[in-house]
Amino acid sequence: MDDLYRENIIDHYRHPRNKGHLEDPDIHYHDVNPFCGDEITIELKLDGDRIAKAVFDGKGCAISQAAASMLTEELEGMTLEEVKHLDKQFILDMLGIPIGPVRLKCALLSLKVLKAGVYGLDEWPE
Amino acid sequence: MDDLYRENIIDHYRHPRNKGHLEDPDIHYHDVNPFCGDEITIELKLDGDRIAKAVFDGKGCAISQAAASMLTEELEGMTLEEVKHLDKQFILDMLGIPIGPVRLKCALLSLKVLKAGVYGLDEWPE
Amino acid sequence: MTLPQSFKASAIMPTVAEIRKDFPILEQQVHGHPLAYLDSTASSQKPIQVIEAMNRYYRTTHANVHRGVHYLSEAATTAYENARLNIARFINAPSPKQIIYTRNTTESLNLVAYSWGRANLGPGDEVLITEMEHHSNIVPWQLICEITGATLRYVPITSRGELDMEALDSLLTEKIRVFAFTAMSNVLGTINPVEELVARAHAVGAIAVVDGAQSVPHLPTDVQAMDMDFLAFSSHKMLGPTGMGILYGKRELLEAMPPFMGGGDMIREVKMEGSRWNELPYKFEAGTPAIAEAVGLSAAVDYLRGIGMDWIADHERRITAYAWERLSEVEGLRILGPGPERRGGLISFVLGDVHPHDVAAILDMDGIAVRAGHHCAQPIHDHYCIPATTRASFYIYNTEEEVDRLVMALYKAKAMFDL
Amino acid sequence: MTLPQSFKASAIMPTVAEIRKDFPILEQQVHGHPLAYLDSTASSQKPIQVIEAMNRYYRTTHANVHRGVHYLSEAATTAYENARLNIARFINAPSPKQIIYTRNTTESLNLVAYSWGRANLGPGDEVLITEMEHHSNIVPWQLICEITGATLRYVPITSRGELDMEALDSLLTEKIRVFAFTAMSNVLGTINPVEELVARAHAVGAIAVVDGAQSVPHLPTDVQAMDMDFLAFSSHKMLGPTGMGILYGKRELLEAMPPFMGGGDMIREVKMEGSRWNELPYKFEAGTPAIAEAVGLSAAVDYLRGIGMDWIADHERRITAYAWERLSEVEGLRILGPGPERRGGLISFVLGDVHPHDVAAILDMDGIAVRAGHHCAQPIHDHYCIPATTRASFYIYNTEEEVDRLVMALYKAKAMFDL
Ligand SMILES: Cc1ncc(COP(=O)(O)O)c(C=O)c1O
Ligand SMILES: Cc1ncc(COP(=O)(O)O)c(C=O)c1O
Repeated sequence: MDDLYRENIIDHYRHPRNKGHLEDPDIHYHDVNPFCGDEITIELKLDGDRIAKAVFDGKGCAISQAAASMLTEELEGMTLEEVKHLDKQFILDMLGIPIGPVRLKCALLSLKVLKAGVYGLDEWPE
Repeated sequence: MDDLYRENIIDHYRHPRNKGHLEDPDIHYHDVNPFCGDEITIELKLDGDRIAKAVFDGKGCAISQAAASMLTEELEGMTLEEVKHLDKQFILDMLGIPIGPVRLKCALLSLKVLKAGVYGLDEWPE
Repeated sequence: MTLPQSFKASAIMPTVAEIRKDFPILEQQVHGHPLAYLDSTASSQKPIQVIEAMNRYYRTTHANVHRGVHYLSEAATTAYENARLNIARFINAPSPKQIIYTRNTTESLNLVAYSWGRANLGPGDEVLITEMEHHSNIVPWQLICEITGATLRYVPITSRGELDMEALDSLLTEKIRVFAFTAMSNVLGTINPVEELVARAHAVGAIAVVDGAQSVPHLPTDVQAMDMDFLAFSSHKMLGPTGMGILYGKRELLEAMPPFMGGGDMIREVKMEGSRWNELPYKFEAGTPAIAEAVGLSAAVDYLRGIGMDWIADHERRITAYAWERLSEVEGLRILGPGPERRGGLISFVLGDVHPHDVAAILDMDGIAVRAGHHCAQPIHDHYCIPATTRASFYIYNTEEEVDRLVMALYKAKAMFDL
Repeated sequence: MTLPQSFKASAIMPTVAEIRKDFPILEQQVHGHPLAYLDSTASSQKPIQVIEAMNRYYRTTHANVHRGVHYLSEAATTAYENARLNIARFINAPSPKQIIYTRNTTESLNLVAYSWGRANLGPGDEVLITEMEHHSNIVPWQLICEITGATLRYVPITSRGELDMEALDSLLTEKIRVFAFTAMSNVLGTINPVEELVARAHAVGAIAVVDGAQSVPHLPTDVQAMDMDFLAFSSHKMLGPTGMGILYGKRELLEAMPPFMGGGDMIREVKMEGSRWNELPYKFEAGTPAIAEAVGLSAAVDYLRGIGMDWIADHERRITAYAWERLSEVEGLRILGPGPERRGGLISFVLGDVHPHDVAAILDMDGIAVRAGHHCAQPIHDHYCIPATTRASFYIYNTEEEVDRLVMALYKAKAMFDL
């Protein structure tokens, strides 16, 4: 149990970083996990092909929301090319907890939304 | 095996009675057993509400064709009211052999066609 | 019709302890705790009598049905059709011909919407459903309204989580051709007044389609007494196997409907120029059916009958009342839907601002299986402006001790989220 | 992927005697004779490995899939999705997303006809099928042509019971939008040149829909090598349970198709105003699926893989060649379809003027199970101007000794009918 809800996950869930909206985002994408209804919106402000600012908004479980919060922290300064190479393992390492097959979709939702927004690939990251 | 194909069944199958068509039948009905494709046509010539002449035509197994042949022999002289009361047991007694649930439909096909022709009831006799 | 093993000898009231012996899966440990399976509304577990009936079928009886004259095929056909008769009797259908085998409730409802709907709906017509429907009783009607040009309307619910009967009155006009509603909500637990709703539909000349997915497993059902036009339910929610559902329909309605799918067994004659349909129920059963599953559902029906639907309804009322009381004591926990006296054996709730998935995941660590999510009923969640709920549901094998464990684990979840 | 018990240790070629030990039903006596099951084309028997996989699933793993976060639901979801992956690999599908679970071949073909057909067919378009199709690959196309105004055409067959390739050439015009054909006839036994037929369809811009009900259980299948657009097959004919079928489709075709049935799991969002579809394969899987059946089919696929599809095709060729020879010696017996070198493991025949039902009933008295009737393929019987045939079919567990018994019993039937 302690494994599943480590303190930093509860912390990101209770005190999300970069939550909100941008005035005039360059990239904006929203999606829903059809199996549970969790929602994530991601907005990016670019500086060339580099991410200047990343924010999210959403509703859902601690896993999906904490993952989105953590992800936005990682994104600042990344290039769009680098975003393409983010994968499932990146998210799992970031969360640092074991995740079963169903909740995996919660964990990956923000990355899915990010990739769909950045280069239109509407797929669960592998 | 002898039980299933008694001599009189083979005899009626090989030498069907009343097989053919009438010039100008009063009642004429055709149907198919959807589960096996057996076909029976029954034609009746009436004298008032009494059956003056009954013939059949058809294709199918020994059970369905012998039953039709035997049935036409029984019909002559019967009233249409009497036809209404003919049931499954009547056919089984007439054939005199045990019949499993699937081939029962073969045995009953001619009676079904007869009843549909006489009073429009499109049902397997009970 | 054999009674479940355990009760044959005694012929007295079953006890939950006896019943549990028939469910091998319940003996399991999950994350080091005994499994408390509180998710039967999603799918029930199966007693050994059902598992063994299918096992026996495959080991001794299997062949394709209907078209074979050999021994096994006749035996399989007999087993398959006897199952239909047994299921017909269970809901008091006038004839087994009115029992159509489908995959699940969802397919049963699609069959009605497509086949009856396409033949009977057009622009100007209205279809009435309710805000508390499962997606399976919403989406088929959305699709068929789009195809036919009919209009879809929803009966709203009251703050108590019951159908708004006054709103129903004004919605139920002569334009309504079909009123489709659930007999029991899988989120609110609300037991709807089926007889009255059917009568109101009939009063304006509409047919009544009843989603019995949650009622048939838990309450006595009499399609004739309730005068339903169609009733849909699933085997897997009533102790039977997956892959099997039932559509009951009134004879004259089924007779008049065009077929749904085309293929083997549903036709009387296939010529290259066209085909003639087979009689009921085969007209609606295309291709090789779920034979072993029919045998399994029949064994499930025997089992339910052996326990008695009245005992089942009573047991669930008792345990739900207890759970209601215990859950009401948990501060910050909000129960959706009507009070315990008007509901079936399930309770959906929200625990403060903890997301239901997190609640369910935390309960799971203590071996307690509950559902979390929108339970395929988004509109009712939209109504309450919540994305999801946690749902604990009860069936014949559940105990008050399991309810106690549920409550204890909820306190743990609260602590973890500083609630 | 576990190998069938019997072959794990040895890792040498299986023998039929070893295989038969896995099929408890074959040990049976019928009317005082050992059962000779020569009816696998209608439905195959199941090895204990398949029966036990489902048994185990219900005793240890069952819960509803996809929407649950508790232990059992995750375990059931994993089992269910691993089965999909295993089935995808068995036919070399690029991705498990392209494997849609249905009830049977019939539903798979209806899904394509309704969903792809409604979106892509209209007046002036033509649908091409063949004269040797099963009703399941005829009636759905008749229905969809009626709905859309498209025209249905049939490829005739030659006197040898093969597709008339010249006629095909002239029929395959640019008007043809879809060419649907069986990979193997369930009456003639004809194995059609799938790759060539697919290529010809593609050459005129049509899609190729392959009815694999008889090929997938008996021959190696590679959907990519053969470039099929859609492939339909049934679990119950390939050692798996009833109530389960598969539709494989090319990704871009499936993506572009509207859903077939509406309900739980096939939607992404349901609002009262309308719905958004889920991704593949869930878009086409409405309601609680046949979970145990997926697990069972996966075990069947393991079993087939363990034996090897090449061994199976070889074994059937051998036994069919033997049966062909023995049956050809029976005076007055006429075999339909091509010679043994071009056919799968079945032989349909007519015995003088004895009706096939009578033949089958007489064989049954000796414990020999064969099919009689039109085998849901009336047009091909109309072509030969016969109402029905008797069909003996062979699978992994059949022996030459059973063929000998078949021939002996046919002589008895001849005697009984004075032939
Ligand atoms: C060639 C062919 N197509 C389709 C089918 C239909 O299969 P099912 O009844 O499993 O839907 C069969 C089964 O007899 C068949 O042999
Ligand atoms: C009220 C209600 N209707 C319909 C369904 C759909 O049942 P199935 O998934 O078996 O088709 C359910 C199952 O969750 C339900 O609770």
